[in-house]
Amino acid sequence: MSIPYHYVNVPTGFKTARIIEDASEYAHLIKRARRPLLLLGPLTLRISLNGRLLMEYGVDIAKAANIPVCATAHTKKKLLELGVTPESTYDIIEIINHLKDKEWRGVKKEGNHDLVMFLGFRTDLGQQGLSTLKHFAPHLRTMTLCKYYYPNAAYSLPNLKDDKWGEFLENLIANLKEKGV
Amino acid sequence: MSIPYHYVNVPTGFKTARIIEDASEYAHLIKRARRPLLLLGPLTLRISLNGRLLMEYGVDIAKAANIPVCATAHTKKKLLELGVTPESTYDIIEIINHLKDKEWRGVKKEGNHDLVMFLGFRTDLGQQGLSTLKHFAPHLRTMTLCKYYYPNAAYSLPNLKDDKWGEFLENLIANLKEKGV
Amino acid sequence: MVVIVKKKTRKDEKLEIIRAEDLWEPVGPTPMPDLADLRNWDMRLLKTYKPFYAPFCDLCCFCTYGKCDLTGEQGGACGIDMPTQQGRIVLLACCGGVAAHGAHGRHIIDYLIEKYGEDYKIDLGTQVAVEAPIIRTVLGLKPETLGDLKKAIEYVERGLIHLVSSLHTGQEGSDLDYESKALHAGMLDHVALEVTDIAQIVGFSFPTSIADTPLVDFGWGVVDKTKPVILCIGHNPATATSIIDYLNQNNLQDEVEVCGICCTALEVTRYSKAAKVIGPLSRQLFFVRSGVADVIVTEEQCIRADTSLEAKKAGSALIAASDKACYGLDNVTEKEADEIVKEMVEVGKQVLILVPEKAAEVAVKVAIKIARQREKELIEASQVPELVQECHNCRICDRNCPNLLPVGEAVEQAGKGNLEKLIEVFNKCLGCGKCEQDCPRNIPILKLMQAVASGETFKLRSGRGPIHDVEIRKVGAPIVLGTIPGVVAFVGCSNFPEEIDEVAEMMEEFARRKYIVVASGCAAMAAATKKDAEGKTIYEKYPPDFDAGGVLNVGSCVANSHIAGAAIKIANIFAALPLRANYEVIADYILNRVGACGVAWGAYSWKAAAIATGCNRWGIPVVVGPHSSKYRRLYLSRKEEDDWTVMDGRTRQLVDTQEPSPEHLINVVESKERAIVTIAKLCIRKNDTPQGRQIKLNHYIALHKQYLGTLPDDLHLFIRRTTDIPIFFKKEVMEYLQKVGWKEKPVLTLPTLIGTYPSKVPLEAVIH
Amino acid sequence: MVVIVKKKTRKDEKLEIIRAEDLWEPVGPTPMPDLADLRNWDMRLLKTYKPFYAPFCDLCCFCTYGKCDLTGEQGGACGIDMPTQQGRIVLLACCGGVAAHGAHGRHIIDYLIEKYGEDYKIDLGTQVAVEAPIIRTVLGLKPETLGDLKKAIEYVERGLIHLVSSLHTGQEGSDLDYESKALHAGMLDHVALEVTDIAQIVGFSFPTSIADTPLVDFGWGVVDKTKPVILCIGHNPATATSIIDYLNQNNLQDEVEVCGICCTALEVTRYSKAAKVIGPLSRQLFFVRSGVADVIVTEEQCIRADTSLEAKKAGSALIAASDKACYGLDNVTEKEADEIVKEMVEVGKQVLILVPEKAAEVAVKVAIKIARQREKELIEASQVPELVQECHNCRICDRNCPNLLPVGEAVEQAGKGNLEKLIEVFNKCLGCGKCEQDCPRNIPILKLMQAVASGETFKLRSGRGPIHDVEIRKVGAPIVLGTIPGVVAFVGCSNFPEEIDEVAEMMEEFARRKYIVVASGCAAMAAATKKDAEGKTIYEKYPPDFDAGGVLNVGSCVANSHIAGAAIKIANIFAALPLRANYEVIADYILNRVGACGVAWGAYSWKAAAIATGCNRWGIPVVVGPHSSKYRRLYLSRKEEDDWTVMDGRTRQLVDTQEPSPEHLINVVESKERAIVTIAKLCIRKNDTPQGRQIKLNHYIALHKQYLGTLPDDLHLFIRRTTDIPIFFKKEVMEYLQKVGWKEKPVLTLPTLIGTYPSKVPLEAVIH
Ligand code: SF4
Ligand code: SF4
Ligand code: SF4
Ligand code: SF4
Ligand code: SF4
Ligand code: SF4
Ligand code: SF4
Ligand code: SF4
Repeated sequence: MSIPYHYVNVPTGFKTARIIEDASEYAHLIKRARRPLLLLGPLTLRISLNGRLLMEYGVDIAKAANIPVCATAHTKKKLLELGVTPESTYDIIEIINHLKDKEWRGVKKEGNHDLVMFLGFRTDLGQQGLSTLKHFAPHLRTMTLCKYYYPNAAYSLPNLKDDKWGEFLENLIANLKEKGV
Repeated sequence: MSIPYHYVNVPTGFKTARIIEDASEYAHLIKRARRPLLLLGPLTLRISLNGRLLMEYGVDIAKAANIPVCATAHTKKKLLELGVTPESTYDIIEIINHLKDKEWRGVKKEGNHDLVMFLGFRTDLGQQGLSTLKHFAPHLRTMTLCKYYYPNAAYSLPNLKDDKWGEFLENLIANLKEKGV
Repeated sequence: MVVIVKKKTRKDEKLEIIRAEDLWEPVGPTPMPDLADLRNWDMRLLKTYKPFYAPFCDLCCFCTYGKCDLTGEQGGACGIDMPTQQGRIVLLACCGGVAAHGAHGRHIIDYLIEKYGEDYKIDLGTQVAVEAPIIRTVLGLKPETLGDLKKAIEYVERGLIHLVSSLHTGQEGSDLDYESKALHAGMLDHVALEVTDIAQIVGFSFPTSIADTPLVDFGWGVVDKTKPVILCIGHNPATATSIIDYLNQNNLQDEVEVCGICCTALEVTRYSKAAKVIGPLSRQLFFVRSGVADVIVTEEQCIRADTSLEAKKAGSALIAASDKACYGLDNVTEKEADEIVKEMVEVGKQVLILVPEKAAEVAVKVAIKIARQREKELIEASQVPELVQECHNCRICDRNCPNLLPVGEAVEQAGKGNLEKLIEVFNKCLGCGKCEQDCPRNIPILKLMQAVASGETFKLRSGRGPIHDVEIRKVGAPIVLGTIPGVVAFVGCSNFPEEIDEVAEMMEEFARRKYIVVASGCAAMAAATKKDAEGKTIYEKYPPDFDAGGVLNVGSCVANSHIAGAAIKIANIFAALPLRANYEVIADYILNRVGACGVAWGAYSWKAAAIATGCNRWGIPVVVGPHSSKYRRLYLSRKEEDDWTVMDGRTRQLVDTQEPSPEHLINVVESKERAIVTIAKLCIRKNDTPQGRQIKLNHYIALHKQYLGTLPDDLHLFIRRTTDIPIFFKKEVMEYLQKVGWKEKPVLTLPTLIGTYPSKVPLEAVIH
Repeated sequence: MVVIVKKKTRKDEKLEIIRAEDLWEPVGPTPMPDLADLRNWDMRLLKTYKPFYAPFCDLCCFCTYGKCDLTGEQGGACGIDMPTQQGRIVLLACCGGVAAHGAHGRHIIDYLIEKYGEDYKIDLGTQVAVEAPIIRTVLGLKPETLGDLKKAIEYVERGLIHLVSSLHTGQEGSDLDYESKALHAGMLDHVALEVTDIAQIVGFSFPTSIADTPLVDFGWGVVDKTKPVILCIGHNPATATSIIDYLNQNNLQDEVEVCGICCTALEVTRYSKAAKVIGPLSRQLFFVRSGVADVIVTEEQCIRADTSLEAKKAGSALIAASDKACYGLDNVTEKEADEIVKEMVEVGKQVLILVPEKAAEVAVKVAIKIARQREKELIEASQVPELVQECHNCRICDRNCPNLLPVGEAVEQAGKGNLEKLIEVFNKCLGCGKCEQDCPRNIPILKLMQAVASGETFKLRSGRGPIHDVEIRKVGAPIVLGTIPGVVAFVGCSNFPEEIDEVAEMMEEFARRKYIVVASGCAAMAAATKKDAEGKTIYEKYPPDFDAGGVLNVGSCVANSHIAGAAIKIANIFAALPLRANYEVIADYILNRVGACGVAWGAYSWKAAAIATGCNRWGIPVVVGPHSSKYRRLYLSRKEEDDWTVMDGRTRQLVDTQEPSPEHLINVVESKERAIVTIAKLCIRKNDTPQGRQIKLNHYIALHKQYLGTLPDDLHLFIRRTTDIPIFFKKEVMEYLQKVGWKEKPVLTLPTLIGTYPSKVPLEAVIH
């Protein structure tokens, strides 16, 4: 059984994430999605990988696959500095509250999202937010991009050390940039 | 993640059984134990495999490795008919209550047991009894012999169909009969 | 600030509440005991009957520091360890049980006081002078009016807040102390039970002082489907009795069927012989889905949470009649009855009506209106193969079944026209619906069961309420001396491990052996599911007297108070021990000298946990079935290792009896056969005379031989002198005793625990 | 049975309890509301602020049919679904909170009534005439004596049993109805809080009618280790105040240090300026392990469950002084004090003493005796590398930490002599001990923290109790009109996501912006952990008046009643609305017209859940930190999709405002920065005058720009007319409004929800 990095996030139930280690598989899932959405959390402002802010990786991912961004917490400011205008500034709970309504029109009013990606949240809050979507949003799948195993996600990375994680994100971005699914 | 056959036995926590499919590995663990104990439950009176009562398999296992038997519930009567006198007739909860005391002298007053084997219990009751030993009896290991995955055991079989289960038990008995560990 | 004021201590307040000046007995040491007042008694019990924990979850999720893994030596972020956390959950369950019973009691008291006033007198008939043994003992009050019962409920409410507070993070740090609090909760629960049943008896004129209460019809087939049918589910009879009243007042009693599920059924049949009992909790979903009920009236407790949905699916109307279960429905209590009827009939609206009389009127009117438009077709055997066609043998139903039943195989066989396995499954089915819920092919499994469910009518004895003083006078001595081998009470829910009629079998075993057999609640109903060759249920075969070989139904779950009450009355009427505020002495007496044993074979609820724990504090052991391992805690001894020393109250000497009697306070037993043997053993008490001990051992030995094949392996622990050996088995027992090196045990004239632990109670108090 | 008796309805009984004949105000529609009496109000709230569930577990384990998997569409064996089960757990938490506060209150009331009598008058000083706004509103009683407070607690006890009953399996089947019950529990909790704090103020002569309460010393370093030290942990000041009394009576006040952790610290410093405040819950284990305390006295709530063990390890003596936490210790209450002292000193026995005065005497005597023999060496920076030697960087500590801290790295760095990361960790540490507990190398991590924990003294304002009527008269209008931009209350526990001083930062932000800033409980203590460049804490910088730019500490968690009380008093004193039994009107007023916002940044407990839910029923929104997502339930709207129609109480017209004010009733916010912005927004009310709205938007815009970089993305929702736009931002706001196609909103003179849902309350009632 996979064990979440932070033990407080111990799963209790049968439905747990599919752990994916292969960046190309992640990329495939993202490209196959009709309306993906990337949620950026405040840890993207604090974590650095290979000398770059985690938020910059987030921006690269969003750009590579043309994914709208929801800047939660106070991430908007830095995002603007990086030249990106988020499609939404709902806080994490608020965006989840909207996502769980099948009828919601999404951040671009084109229809609700079918793949929701998470980057840069505290794991305990992330795990709780994912729980809401796991139970009440069967119309979408969730995907976490941090270096932690998230049992409540649909797709999650395993627990990774920073070097492997950085590598994964770089590969993901590269894969997303490639044409085709 | 392995899923117990009966969903009510869903594990909630990190510490779950090691699943073993290989009868020789089970035999090795049994032979290596200093004072194994076999607990027989009332389902051994009701389940038949290959035309034999499950209790007969239990008897064979006990004989093959000279393992004392605790006849729980009302299994004693049939056991006597099969020519075996159990070393104890504590009911399942009572024997567990004794086993969890490190200082207890065991069914033969030679010292407490270090490997406790379970055969023929309802899975929900079995799972609860194994929970007691998991949490409060670090001085022993538990091993289940039924065809169900028991998350609270130390060693458990996976969920098996009857044919595979019967095969496993036969192999186990054969392995136990062999000399050496 | 120094002001001369009239000050009253808490003790003064208590004495005032219990009218201490009214000297029907002297006031004992613990009037209206608070949280820590009986702690020493609890600790003494727990010393012998240690908490045994089987954690149901490795974690705690109670606060925002969690989840915490409490496996092994790990503590939670709050410092709690695994045993203490289990004790905490046990207390939570007991609090929930006290509250359920207490709130029900409070509601009934409020309702009856509004109707009749606080001064309405309690009269339980000519045969019951000791009207409230529990209230007398625990509070020290002799209740004479509804107002006095109100005092008792206030005492429960006042105690509950402290118990629930103790559940909070950062309170208790000891498993033993959580258990002491649980035992206290159990005691309060018994007060609540007694308040409620007495209030119901006097308020609704339920039978009392009658042993020979009517036999009523039981079984899902008893309902006359051609008439409008009102189904009442729950525990609070205020609404069901109002329905009966309304029918009678409007001369409709023969026009409309009133039936019930769970304790409400038992209550309403104490009110009207015409009411029908469908069955226990395990038949709820099955019956609701059959669509036979035109109107379903719910009030409180043990009602399926999805009843609103299920009623809609079945085309039955729904009235929720309690603030405990409102289902999000509109509260139409203030509306005119006919306006409500209109909405219900025309648009199928489901409603919440909090005044019983109005709910009753609306229920009757709606039932009459819609019954003629509804079809009540039940599935027949011939329809089964078609319904089962889509089954692809995935066995997901097996895996979901909380009773671990081979549902899939039964369905498969039924598809081939063989219904035998389906009958077996139905007889063990708990009625939860999970098999059907997750079936990927949507096989209507519960509906299938209609084809095999026996539509037979069974006879069930309606609830009789308290045991009579004269009955106690007759059997008190035999019970205490042991010549009546025991009082066995089959109580509690229907979460049975095997067939629903196992309870009937167990009861029969003891009835024919001349034990006194008592039943209540869902167990009382389950007991009526077995007919002998002549078509009689156990209630028809055995007399309903509290006497050797009698089989009684005290009533619903709140009537369990009369079972503990009987044990208390033995102490009072036979042993002439004062009850008033004298808890320790009475419990000590019961533990050591009253051969009683409870059996909650299918316990599932928090209420059952509270009742059982309350019995334990009185010193009454309880046997529970396998599912009850999920309650997480038992109270067990280790017969051969533990210390069975008691005080001899007369000689004032400590005596090492080496006799584990009773061996456990609450124990999970796996099988019915083992349970029967265990029950017989648990009725043995240190006080048995040689004659009494012979009788008890006669049964114990006979049953052990029958089910386990030999003499009991612990027989030597229960033989004090050779005069204890039953004549019939003398030879083989003597040989056995010789073989194990048995020696005679010391003489013991008055066994008591008083004197073996720090207590305010003087040793003299146990002598009568 | 027909007997003419004097009958009293439940309504009569209530009117009698509240002395309806005493016409200080007419009795409103809901005196002493029962479980379903305010259900329509709840349903109206929940319609806008829908329950949002984040299940903390996929399963239910509450009864012996379980465990049940409630994922997706699956129901439990009892038919419950996932949302309803979450609602049930929410109610459980609220019940635990009500009970903890209520039992504490009941204990204090009983204790004080024994001391002073039931007729002891309540007097909160010349500045507080509306002494009990919550009791007045909820019950309809103006409490004049301790006896009246007792009535209020009895009302809570009577309500609690129904709430706990509802938790049982087979009760509620609707998540909305479980939430309604939780809101009811929250309301009862607030009654319990008010009873308790008023009782404590009058009973222990805590300061009242004083704004300028003393500044007391705070910080773990404030304790004079050379003296005997008594540490009190918990919430119930009966024992701590007795210790102070004993010291004063025996002229030992300068000889012995008395310090406290958790709310007891806040209480005892309202009693004696000499007492010291160590800190909130997060410093408990750290301080206990330091061994500085010679005697630890525990009573109830938020005390580590392993305190008995930890005290022993640290060589500190232990006295447990409450029946809520007995730790399995012997109850020596009846023994002579000196005999107890002897046992404690000579053999290190830990004891349970349930009489505060005796516990106090023993505590002082033992402290004096053993202090001289005990060494209190604290770890210094130089010792760190050696202690850390064995660390092998496994990072199991990281994984166990409930605050997800990089403990391992901090330890590793510390081993190399760099303590910076350890300081960071300590500032965010919740004090749970799990890192150390599971460390395979037994690194004493909490001990290490001694080397970095600042031994500084901080100044903390001692609790002042109720807000003064004259303060309300002064600020009532500005608050309601909006010119004081809001009242922000920082309350609750110390389960902070980041540094402990984040609360101080947030408070400062609003104090300097001229909001009224209130604090209580562990948050009040956390607020004192930050010093500015001049070495001042926030309490030293800002005046303690309930006025713009004021920073007050109302006291312990039970003093939270005064925060809701202030909002209620605004309705009463400013708006001249009658309070008496008038809950709906008052809550409606607060929701629509009082710009208040609670912040429970580190909530962890069931008590905090009850307090927050109680605030919600009053219409006060609350912001909680990330850990609070584990409470499982929030009340959220969707600002753009939902219906923001209200009734205009004057024109009697429905007005579609499209203004989400407040937007949520309780919401988890991730970061302090986002919280600050959210709080400003949550203070906006539909009643704001243009001037008031300008002021509020000025802050909202400024803060949003500061932390998120732009104008708020929902600004257009809060601008009704151009007169709402703050001058400073006029140009860019006008451009923005143009861009988004903003249109003027309809006029609204008296916003109310009355008239938008079925209620007994007539629309006239909201007009003042
Ligand atoms: S205690 Fe129950 S609800 Fe909590 S985590 Fe365990 S199974 Fe889930
Ligand atoms: S109550 Fe204690 S054990 Fe339970 S989650 Fe909270 S800190 Fe952990
Ligand atoms: S779950 Fe349904 S399809 Fe599967 S075996 Fe059972 S009845 Fe058949
Ligand atoms: S309804 Fe009966 S057979 Fe089906 S899962 Fe429940 S208990 Fe088993
Ligand atoms: S209360 Fe309901 S959901 Fe919970 S374990 Fe029992 S049956 Fe399952
Ligand atoms: S758990 Fe212990 S050994 Fe491991 S990194 Fe943390 S402090 Fe070091
Ligand atoms: S004591 Fe502090 S650092 Fe250690 S696990 Fe607890 S919160 Fe984390
Ligand atoms: S604020 Fe929270 S942690 Fe602090 S004392 Fe109160 S309930 Fe306990």
